Amino acid sequence: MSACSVEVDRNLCKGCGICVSVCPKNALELSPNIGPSGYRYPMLKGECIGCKTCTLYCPDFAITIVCNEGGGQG
Amino acid sequence: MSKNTHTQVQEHTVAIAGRGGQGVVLATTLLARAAFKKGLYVAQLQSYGAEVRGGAVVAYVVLSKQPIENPYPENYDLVIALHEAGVARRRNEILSSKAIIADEDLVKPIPKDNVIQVKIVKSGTPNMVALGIITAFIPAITEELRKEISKLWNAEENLRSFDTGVRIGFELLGKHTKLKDVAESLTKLVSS
Amino acid sequence: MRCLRKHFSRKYLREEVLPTPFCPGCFNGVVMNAMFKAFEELGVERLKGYVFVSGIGCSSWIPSPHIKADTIHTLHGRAVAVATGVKLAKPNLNVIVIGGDGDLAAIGFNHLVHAARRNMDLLVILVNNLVYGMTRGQASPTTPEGMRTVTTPYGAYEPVMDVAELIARTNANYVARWCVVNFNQLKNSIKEALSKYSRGFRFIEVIAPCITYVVRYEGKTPGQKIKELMKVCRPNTETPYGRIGILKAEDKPGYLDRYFEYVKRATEGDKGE
Amino acid sequence: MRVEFLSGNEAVAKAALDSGLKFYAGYPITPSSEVMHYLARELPKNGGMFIQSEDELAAINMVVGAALAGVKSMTATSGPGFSLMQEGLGYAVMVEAPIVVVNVMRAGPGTGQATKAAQGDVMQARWGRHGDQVVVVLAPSSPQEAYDLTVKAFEIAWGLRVPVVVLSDEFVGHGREVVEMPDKVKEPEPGWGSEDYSKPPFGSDDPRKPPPLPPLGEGYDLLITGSTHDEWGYRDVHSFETHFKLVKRLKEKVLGNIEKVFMYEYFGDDEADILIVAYGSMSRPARTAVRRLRATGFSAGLLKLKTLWPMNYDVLRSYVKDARVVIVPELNLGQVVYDVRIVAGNGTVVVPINKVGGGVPIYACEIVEKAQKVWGEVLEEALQP
Repeated sequence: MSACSVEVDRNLCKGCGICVSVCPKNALELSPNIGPSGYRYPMLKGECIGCKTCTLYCPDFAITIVCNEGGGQG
Repeated sequence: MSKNTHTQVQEHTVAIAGRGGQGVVLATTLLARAAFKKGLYVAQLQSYGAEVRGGAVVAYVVLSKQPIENPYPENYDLVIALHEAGVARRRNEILSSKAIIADEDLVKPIPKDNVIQVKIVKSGTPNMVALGIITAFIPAITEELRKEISKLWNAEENLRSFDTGVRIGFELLGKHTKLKDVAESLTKLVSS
Repeated sequence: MRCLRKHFSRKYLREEVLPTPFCPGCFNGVVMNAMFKAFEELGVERLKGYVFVSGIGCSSWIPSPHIKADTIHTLHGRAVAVATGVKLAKPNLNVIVIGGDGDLAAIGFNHLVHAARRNMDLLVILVNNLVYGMTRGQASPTTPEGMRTVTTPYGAYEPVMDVAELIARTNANYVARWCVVNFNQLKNSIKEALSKYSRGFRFIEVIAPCITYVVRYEGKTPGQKIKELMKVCRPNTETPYGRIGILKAEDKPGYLDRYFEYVKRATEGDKGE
Repeated sequence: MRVEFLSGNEAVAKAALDSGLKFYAGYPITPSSEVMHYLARELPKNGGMFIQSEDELAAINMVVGAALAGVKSMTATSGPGFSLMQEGLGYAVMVEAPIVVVNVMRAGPGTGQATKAAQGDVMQARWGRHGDQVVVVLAPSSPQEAYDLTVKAFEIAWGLRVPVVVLSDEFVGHGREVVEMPDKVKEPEPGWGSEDYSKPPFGSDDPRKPPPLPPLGEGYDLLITGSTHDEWGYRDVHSFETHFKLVKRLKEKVLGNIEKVFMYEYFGDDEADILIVAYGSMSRPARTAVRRLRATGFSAGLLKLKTLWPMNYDVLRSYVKDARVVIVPELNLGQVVYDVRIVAGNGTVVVPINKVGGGVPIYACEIVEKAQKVWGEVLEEALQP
């Protein structure tokens, strides 16, 4: 199981896919479902290493990473 | 809401007409300031061109014992004309004035009996000579005016020209009875 | 159920105005993240004492209404002028201008270049999206030659204005240009411009191509464009967008330092004749 | 009491300093530059900021920025520069920035005659901006009034959070006269002295009461925008209600206080047959004309308007209604004469006297002659069978 999990504020996400493309581990994909904002949102498909690149590049302040050890938040 | 009565307003105007660079505006400003220091109400206005030197300039001072009602007189009590350009700019106002003392070299002859043509510009610094002539009509402000001129950077030369003007002014007053009325009304302003 | 954690930027934002009105994938949000990360790393938790001034355009909506601070949303092109007024009236405030290429490099360039010449104590962030995004993608002074827009339907033919280089040639203290993908460098630049170089005119240009009128017209997704920019925008190299990197970093006295020197002359005997 | 010999432009600058001016931005232009020259010398010595801006667009926007920061600020300009400032003035109306803009009028349009007096900017001062808005326009007739009305301009601007235009002209600005000034002027207070920062900064239940303006940098997280906004400053560029409410409030804020804003003087006979309506420099020969008319047996009066906008049409009507002849002398081709025509009834003949250019005033004798001529025509017509 991945050490870190991805939390997405589906009200803010606009499904642009930037997070998917900047993830160095290629661990994200867009959901097949439509979120409350009317867009597809990212989901974890592989292993998240907690680098938080996706949070820096998310233009809608929608994605956060939570890692078990240390309880890091970003 | 003010309800003034029909009181007569006594406002007298002295004008200098000339050309940019002759110091016309400066001269009227000094005259106004000196009269202000002697307790008079004054308004000093001018009309000049956009160019710093060379354009037509007419500047005048309205003098009164009361606050000035109207600083836009239709004609003047006394005009010193230093250059044709200035005369042309305000021809109607100047020609309907009570007394005109014009430079005999730079102003074209004006065939009217209240016009006296003498050498002004060639007698010294033109605006200072003009101020001197005016002072002969209001001797009470002479000292204040000398103080103002003393503050200028070339005070000595200016004062010399001013004194020349005063002399010319008194000579003219002695010779031409037409100027006496004007001198009397102007003198009355500061006498009491 | 556990509450959703909040993105780090959101402590600087007015929650009630989210989501932003920007297009999906708009790089404005990335620029905001870089700026907020800089504030976070500087230990600024609450933006009291900061005034954000912007003009008209998409990037001018970055501060207004999103940033939780004093924000002034001004006329098209006039942000630098209003910011100058604010800074001179209250010199202890930190005044930051955020604007686009149309706002700062076209209609407002006169103010920009004179503020730079004066070394006015402002931080100006130019979000260069290469077009007029808000008004449907017309060509701007920074539109690359050949690019088709609604006002250059046969390809842009006017030469491009290199804003950062121009400002670097003035008396400005600090000038840098980064692509939106140079996230850390951009963040560090903003940090530097608010700490190490905290006076005079500081100018940071961010290349952030308009997602709708540049990227979509190229047939690319935001993700693809980011990957492309990551290849192109190497720090300290020439790129199609000009030289990327810190073009200038000085700490000369700013406008206010000079003004107060001038005031000293005025109050200590100089008659001003 | 201080008594000095000052030009109108110097008087404006002095009044601004006395009112607490701490920020001036301006661009040189004839015939207003002396305001700037005076403040360039005095402001740095008095803890103020002076900046010569790159253009008039910058000047007015800097002044708005400084005003929003809570500082008394002003700019001065003339014709072409005033045109450039219109956008900024409209912005100041929208964000309710208390600024003072001095326009020393010269003959236009275009570059016109830079050194010659005119009164051609009345309509531009009133209506020069796009959209619905009200600014206050005051017109001084002498250096004395240039001082008095500039003090008043700051009082109104800060009292109502509205831009105030001081519409001077070249005669007033460059003419030098004796000016009497009080030793101390009370610094104008925001909201006429009552401000509650917990109230919304862009809304008010009482249309006559301007909203409070908290200064920048004090943690109020002000949201200021020139776009349509609600009472807390949130942009709303869609709804009819928000926009309508806002522009109506901005207008009513000024009109609701018209008794504080509208200033005039009357001189002459009660219910005069011949009324002269004049403003600014040309109200002075008009006064001489009224005096001369009365001395020759006419019933005459002068209504001198010190406020040109908003116009108090009730006051204007109350004077115009009794007159058979109304003369409106203006240094333009006719602008305030429209206001007189609006209120004049069928029995009143409205006659403009228009003259502009060359720095030539309208002389008192011209007003007298016109009045006598028109009066004669009116009598003749009345006597016809």
